[in-house]
Amino acid sequence: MRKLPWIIKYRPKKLDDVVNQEKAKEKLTKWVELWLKGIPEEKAVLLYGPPGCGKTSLTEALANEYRLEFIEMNASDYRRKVDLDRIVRTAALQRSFTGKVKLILLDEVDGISGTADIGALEAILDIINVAKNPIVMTANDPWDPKLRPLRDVVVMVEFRRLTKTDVRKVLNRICGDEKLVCEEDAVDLIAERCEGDLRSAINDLEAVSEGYGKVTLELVKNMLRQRDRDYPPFDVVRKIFISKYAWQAKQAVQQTDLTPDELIQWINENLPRQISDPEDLWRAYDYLSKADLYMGRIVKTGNWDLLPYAIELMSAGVSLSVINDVKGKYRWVKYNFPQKVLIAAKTKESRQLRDSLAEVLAKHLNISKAVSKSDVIPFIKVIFDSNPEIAAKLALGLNISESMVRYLSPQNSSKIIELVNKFKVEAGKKAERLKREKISERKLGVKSRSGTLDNYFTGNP
Amino acid sequence: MSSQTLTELLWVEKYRPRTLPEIVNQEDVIKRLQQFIKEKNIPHLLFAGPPGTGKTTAAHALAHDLYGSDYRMYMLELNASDERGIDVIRGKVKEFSRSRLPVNIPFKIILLDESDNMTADAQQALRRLMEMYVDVTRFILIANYPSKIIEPIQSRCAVFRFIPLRKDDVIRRLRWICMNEGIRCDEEALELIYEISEGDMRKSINVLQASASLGDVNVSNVFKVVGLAHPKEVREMIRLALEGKFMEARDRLRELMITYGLSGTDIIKQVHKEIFGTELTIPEPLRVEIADYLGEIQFRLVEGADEEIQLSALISKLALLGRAAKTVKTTK
Amino acid sequence: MSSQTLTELLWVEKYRPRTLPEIVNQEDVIKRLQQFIKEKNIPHLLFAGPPGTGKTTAAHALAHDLYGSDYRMYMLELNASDERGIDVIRGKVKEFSRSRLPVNIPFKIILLDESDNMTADAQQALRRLMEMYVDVTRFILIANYPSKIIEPIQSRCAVFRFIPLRKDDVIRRLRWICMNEGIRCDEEALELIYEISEGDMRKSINVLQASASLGDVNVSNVFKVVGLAHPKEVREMIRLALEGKFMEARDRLRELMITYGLSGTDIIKQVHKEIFGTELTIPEPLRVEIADYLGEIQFRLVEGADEEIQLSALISKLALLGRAAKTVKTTK
Amino acid sequence: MSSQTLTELLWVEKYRPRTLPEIVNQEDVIKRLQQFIKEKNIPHLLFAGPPGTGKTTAAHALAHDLYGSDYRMYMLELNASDERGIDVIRGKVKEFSRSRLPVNIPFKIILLDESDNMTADAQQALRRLMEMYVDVTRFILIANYPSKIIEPIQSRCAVFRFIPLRKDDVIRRLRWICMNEGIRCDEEALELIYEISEGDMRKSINVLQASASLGDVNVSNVFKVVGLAHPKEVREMIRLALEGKFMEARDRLRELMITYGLSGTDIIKQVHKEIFGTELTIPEPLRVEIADYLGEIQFRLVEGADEEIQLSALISKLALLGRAAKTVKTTK
Amino acid sequence: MSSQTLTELLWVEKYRPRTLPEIVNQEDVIKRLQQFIKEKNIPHLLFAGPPGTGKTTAAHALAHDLYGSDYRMYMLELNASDERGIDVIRGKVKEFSRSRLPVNIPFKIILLDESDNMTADAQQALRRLMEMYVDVTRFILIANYPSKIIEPIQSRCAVFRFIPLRKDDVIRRLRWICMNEGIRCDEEALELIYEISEGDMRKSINVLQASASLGDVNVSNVFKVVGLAHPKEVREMIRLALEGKFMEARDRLRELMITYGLSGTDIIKQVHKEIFGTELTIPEPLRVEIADYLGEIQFRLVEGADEEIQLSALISKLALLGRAAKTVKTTK
Repeated sequence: MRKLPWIIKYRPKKLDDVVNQEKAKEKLTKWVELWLKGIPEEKAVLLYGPPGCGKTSLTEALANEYRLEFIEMNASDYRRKVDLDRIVRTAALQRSFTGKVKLILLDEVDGISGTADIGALEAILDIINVAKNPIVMTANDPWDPKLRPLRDVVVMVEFRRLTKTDVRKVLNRICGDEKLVCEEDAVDLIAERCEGDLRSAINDLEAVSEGYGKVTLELVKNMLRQRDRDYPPFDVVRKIFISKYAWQAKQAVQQTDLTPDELIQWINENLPRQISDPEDLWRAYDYLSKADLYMGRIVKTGNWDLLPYAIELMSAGVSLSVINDVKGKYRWVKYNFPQKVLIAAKTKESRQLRDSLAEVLAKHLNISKAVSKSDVIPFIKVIFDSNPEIAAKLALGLNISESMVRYLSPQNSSKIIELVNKFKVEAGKKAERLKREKISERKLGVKSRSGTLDNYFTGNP
Repeated sequence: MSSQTLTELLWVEKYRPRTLPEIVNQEDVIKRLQQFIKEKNIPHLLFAGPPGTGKTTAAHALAHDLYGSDYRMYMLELNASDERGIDVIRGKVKEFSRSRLPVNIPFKIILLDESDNMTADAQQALRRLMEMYVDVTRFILIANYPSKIIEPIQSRCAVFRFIPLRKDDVIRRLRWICMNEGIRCDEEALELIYEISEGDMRKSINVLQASASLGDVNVSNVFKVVGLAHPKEVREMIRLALEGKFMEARDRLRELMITYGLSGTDIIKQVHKEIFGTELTIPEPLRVEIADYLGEIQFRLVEGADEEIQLSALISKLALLGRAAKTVKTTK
Repeated sequence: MSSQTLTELLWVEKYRPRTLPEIVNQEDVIKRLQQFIKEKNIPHLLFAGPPGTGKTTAAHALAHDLYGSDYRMYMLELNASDERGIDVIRGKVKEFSRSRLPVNIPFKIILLDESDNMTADAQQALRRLMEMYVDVTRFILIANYPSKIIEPIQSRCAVFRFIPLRKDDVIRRLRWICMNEGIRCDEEALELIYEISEGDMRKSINVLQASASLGDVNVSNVFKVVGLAHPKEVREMIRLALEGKFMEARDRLRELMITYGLSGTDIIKQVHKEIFGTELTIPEPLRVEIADYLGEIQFRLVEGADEEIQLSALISKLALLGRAAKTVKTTK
Repeated sequence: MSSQTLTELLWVEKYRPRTLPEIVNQEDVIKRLQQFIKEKNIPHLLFAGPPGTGKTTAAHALAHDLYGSDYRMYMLELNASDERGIDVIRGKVKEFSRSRLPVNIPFKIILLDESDNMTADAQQALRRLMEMYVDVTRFILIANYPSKIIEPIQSRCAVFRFIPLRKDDVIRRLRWICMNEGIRCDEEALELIYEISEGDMRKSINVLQASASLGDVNVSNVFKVVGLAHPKEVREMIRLALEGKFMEARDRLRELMITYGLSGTDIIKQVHKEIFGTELTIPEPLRVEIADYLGEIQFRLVEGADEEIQLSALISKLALLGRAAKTVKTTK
Repeated sequence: MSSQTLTELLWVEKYRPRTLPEIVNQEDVIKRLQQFIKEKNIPHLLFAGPPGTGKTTAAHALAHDLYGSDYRMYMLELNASDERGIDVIRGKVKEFSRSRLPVNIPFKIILLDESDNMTADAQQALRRLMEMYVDVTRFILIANYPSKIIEPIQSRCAVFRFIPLRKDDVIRRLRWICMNEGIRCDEEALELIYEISEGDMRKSINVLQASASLGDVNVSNVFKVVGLAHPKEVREMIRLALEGKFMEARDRLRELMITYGLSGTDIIKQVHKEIFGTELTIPEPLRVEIADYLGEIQFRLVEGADEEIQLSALISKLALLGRAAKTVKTTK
């Protein structure tokens, strides 16, 4: 009897099996039901969220439940324009013989290769435009710049990272089905460590039970240590700071799985928390700055032989910089997760918006993106913050998206968008009137843009 | 007019000269360029001069006057600071040169903005392209610093030097825009705008438009715009750092980098400005020392990997200097 | 075949463990893997750990123990020297994972060596394959740096960490090979080999064989083979430099380069090692300062600077730093 | 042909010596070369010396004197702007060597300009070509720095060293050209041209022609043409900085960059020149320190640092140094 | 053939040892190689050692002694100037292996010069070739730095280390060649040649021949040939700088650059040499500081900084250091 790995065996078959993506489920079922009645305006959805939270499974379950024909194309398939046209386009344009709706899954669109899958995105956009069947796409990172055109034409559906409770629920169910002896604490620990990735949790559960026939806390601890870091970053940073000798600091570094990039961020974050004497702090920062210099040189030259120097300067260099206030080194202070990483993740979208905006402006003004950012955007921000009416007109004139408006002036955005829509209606009326008067529309200078404008201002944020 | 229309453009775009005769203040250049148009032929061109003096505009106007209003079909625009890598350029140039030419047009134009940002290697490759495709294309190179263009390219180009705009010209232009837009403006405010933007026409018009969006163009509004456009956080960061409040200063730094999206070099430039500005009362010797150190840190920014770390080092230096200065003061 | 016998000439091949129980020093891993064999079932596996800790060997032994000695028929092996771009994954790998199963075999194995070197594109293409054909194939991925494997793949695998081999285990193995081959070996030389190869068994055996090809396995031959100077001599040079005996240190440096055929980078690496070693008593802050300068010099060499001048600069820096440190000492 | 007439428009071409006896200031070299012509045979030649000392001219003149005015038929000229990957050279050389030789001509000539810019690898391959085709071709290599030519090539060539032209010779030549072209010229301007071009005749003539195109050849036109600031203004900036008037100095600096379109390196070079000129009375020790710092700043610019920030750092350093010097003075 | 005769013109060729016993100064190596010849069999070989110690010569001599004077038919030589992409090598190796062999010799030889310049990837592929074709071919790899050869290759080769030639051996050889060629030579000049070429016999002979082509082999001709300034002049410049006569030192520097056509790096190398020579009496600590700074400047030049500015910086540093040293002296 052939055994299936549990991640396959316990894959959701019905929508109900999918844990905790209620919002997404609701959105998707509504959308699929629209398709059963006709061809809705929103032809494609993009499901996004971290790995292992059920994007693909939910799609499969959806097809199962509604008995849709299911066609999948993923990163293991060639996805050049020709392939997409051959397989997906045909599927997208025809219903099956029985008139069944076909559900088309383009999995992992963020994995579309720039080189090997040349022309893929254009082809997909094209297919969506003419599709007569629903298209579902998935991605871990929907903010990948290359997906921008796609984002503008699809409904974005977010999948949440699963909570510990969600994961625990599923694991307990499996334990029951497999008739396994599972300690509560053990399941807890697995659920804790998987960080919302259900698939890896199931894998871990299976690995422990296959190996030992039961799941106890001790076994789990033992095995999870294999995957996890030997020491949490906090301890490593502390060890580095309190080192008396260079070798101690170096040894501390070896006890972590943090990459050098991560490590330097951890040190940067917590260095000023630990060291307060200005002279010590400056010495330490000078070393940290030098360490960063080496990191930069590694990137530029591709020469990894320089890495040890970077690491020594960021560890031993920093800890040995404390001369004036040696006691301060041993003081207990609370460390932080590197804020830079957190903030950067939080503001990723706004930075991307800024880039896109700079690109739009660069085209209009015949300047580089860098100049747009430094010499133009700040002033546009002033206008958007202080004068919604002019802002709305500029938004139309520059043909920028709703999210860009929101970026330019968070506090005025709703007002500006309202005005934009009002102006658009007026412009539409005007156009109608002019059309009726058989006057060329081109003179108004609006129509040629309104096509894309509709794209920008419809669809989900 | 403008109040009735439903769309609006940035004034820099709206009032950009479309044809050569509209360009102000570069009479010599324009006269020579018009000669080319008469002959329906141009050599490779190199437009050199400070920012905001109309180089890019002149290139577009030239193309416009050569090909008519659809000129963009015959012109490929590349910005060297955005499209680095000579391979990208080569690819695009090749492709562009292949496309068909309309009758009567003996060549297309490739416009390379900020070409002094290209490495010497890339310039060497560019020079080859200029030779290879000379029968079907002409290059217009735009540069702030002509001396950064390698000689073999310079000697293949007719060089045009754009001179900085005179105060009078800038202010006259600003006044004219205001009139056109039906905006009231103080003479004093216009002078202030000119000064703030250091003779850069583009920047001047941006400041003007932003000021106008606050109502009239008067001195107070101009100051407001400048204040709003340049985050106060820079000054605040310096002050906190000099007072030894490292963590708070770093929070400001992060805001600048992440929320405002300023690059490390941008921040250093602003720090520089503030150090020598009137708002912060820093003893002269300290100013000079900081400026010296800013040079060092900016160099490390270029070589390093993470801007935040380098700027944090700057803050720690400021904190140290700040304390030293205080110590000196008190001892005296 | 003669090429077969040749690989037999390579000791790493000749003495490679064929079955799981023969693998030393990874008891935990082996125990769990044997469990899989008992159940005739494995999940996808990710073997992670430093080079030479038996990852590839374990994968082969696992397959051997599952399928018997003809195991290669049921296993597709792709290693770093094979093409492993996205095309191969979509072509060869996909085809193999789809193909029918022979009777009695519950699944096939695809072994991807050095999978952390695969491009992100290729990894993306791999990820869904691992699910789609899991009923007929299992993947074993081998990686030095598991963090370079994309998260979605990691979450599909059971991860096994291989730890560096213990000194005793390595040396015992080397001694046993020498005995088997009838080679004389110094205990000291074996320890040196272990140290040089940092727990990497494959490297240890290769060095052993190369040393043996020069005659006996003794310390001097080992150093010759790995292209290292004797640490004692390197330390002597450092000591002389730090004591300010610049000219003498420089003579030593030259000797090292010539006698051992060392490049500038070789020397820097060795100096680097010694600086942080316990044999030299250097004040701690000085160690870091020296490391900083070593990095600088190495970077210059990478950029193409002249070896002789740069190494002279290194020694003189050592002398300067040594002098400064001493001054401090004496004054305090 | 139009390209012919084009080159005629360039004075460097128009006044280029056509035969060996016309070349000035290289008596030794010319004498030895004429010997070859008498014998109708030459070895491979290597012409070394600073730019603009007549190396390429001499090569052409030699060919002219050997083959008559159609000499270009028997000479293949490859310069740095051509593709010079060794494959290209091999291809072209092969092809060229194959073509028929006229009676009486025992070999053809391949002229390789800027051969010191070839990589060591390419030179190795070149050396092989020099051997393979020696029975039908001779190479003339031209180089600024003979030390960059690999030895095996040097030892295959007769080496000729060209020396920089004397001031008198250059100025006499320039004056003669002006007379010929009917251009008015200041003596002072000619001296300035000589100084700027440092004995490089080609550069001198180019500057002369460019200046003439602005009208007369006078000092102000020369400065304009070469893109240099007027030394007086540079000196003023330095003086202000040294007197501690940082802000004023900085304004001057900006003016220089904007008005003259000078890059950072341009300015550093001019500062460098002035520091060591006689016009500024700077105490010797101060000069030395400034020169040291100029080196540092120029290096940073080469590495891509921001021009404005770095030059500000330079000025602040000048201010610091100026203050220190004064302090010293007053205390003594 | 004429090309044959040409190589005869090169002394390195003319006086190259043809058989193993003729090779000087590598007794150990030769003895072991002759053993192979007796057995008519060789393993893969790796010849390591500094340039000009006879590695390539030994490889040819070995082949000569194995196959007789037609040995080139059975040996494929690939050197750095040939295309050595691994595909090319694979193709050539395949083709070459096919051709017929003389009786008694079961394999052909592939000679890979400068194999340490191959990338690690190419070496990996090479290692596979070495396995695949081991039954019909043997590889001889030649490398300056064996540490750049990957381990798996090293462990497949018998390693031979070539040591630098002794002064006596080199000079005796040079003297013998001069005698043979009927050239007059100074003993002092021969010593200089040895010193310049640092035990590299090939370089020594090349310099000898080039010097001889200028007439006698004397010190002045040797300097001319190698493109070095006369040490006396370099020392004079250093002395002036150290004495604080900055301006005079700078004039000397310019002279050196122009008269001898020296590049910045040339000059730095010569300064470096003199600093550590016995002719200049420089206090030890000063030497050290100069060496440190030389490293810095040389690196800047490598990165493309301006030669004049950087060398000025060097001289000013010398002046600064010289002054500091004097101050110390006088105060003590």
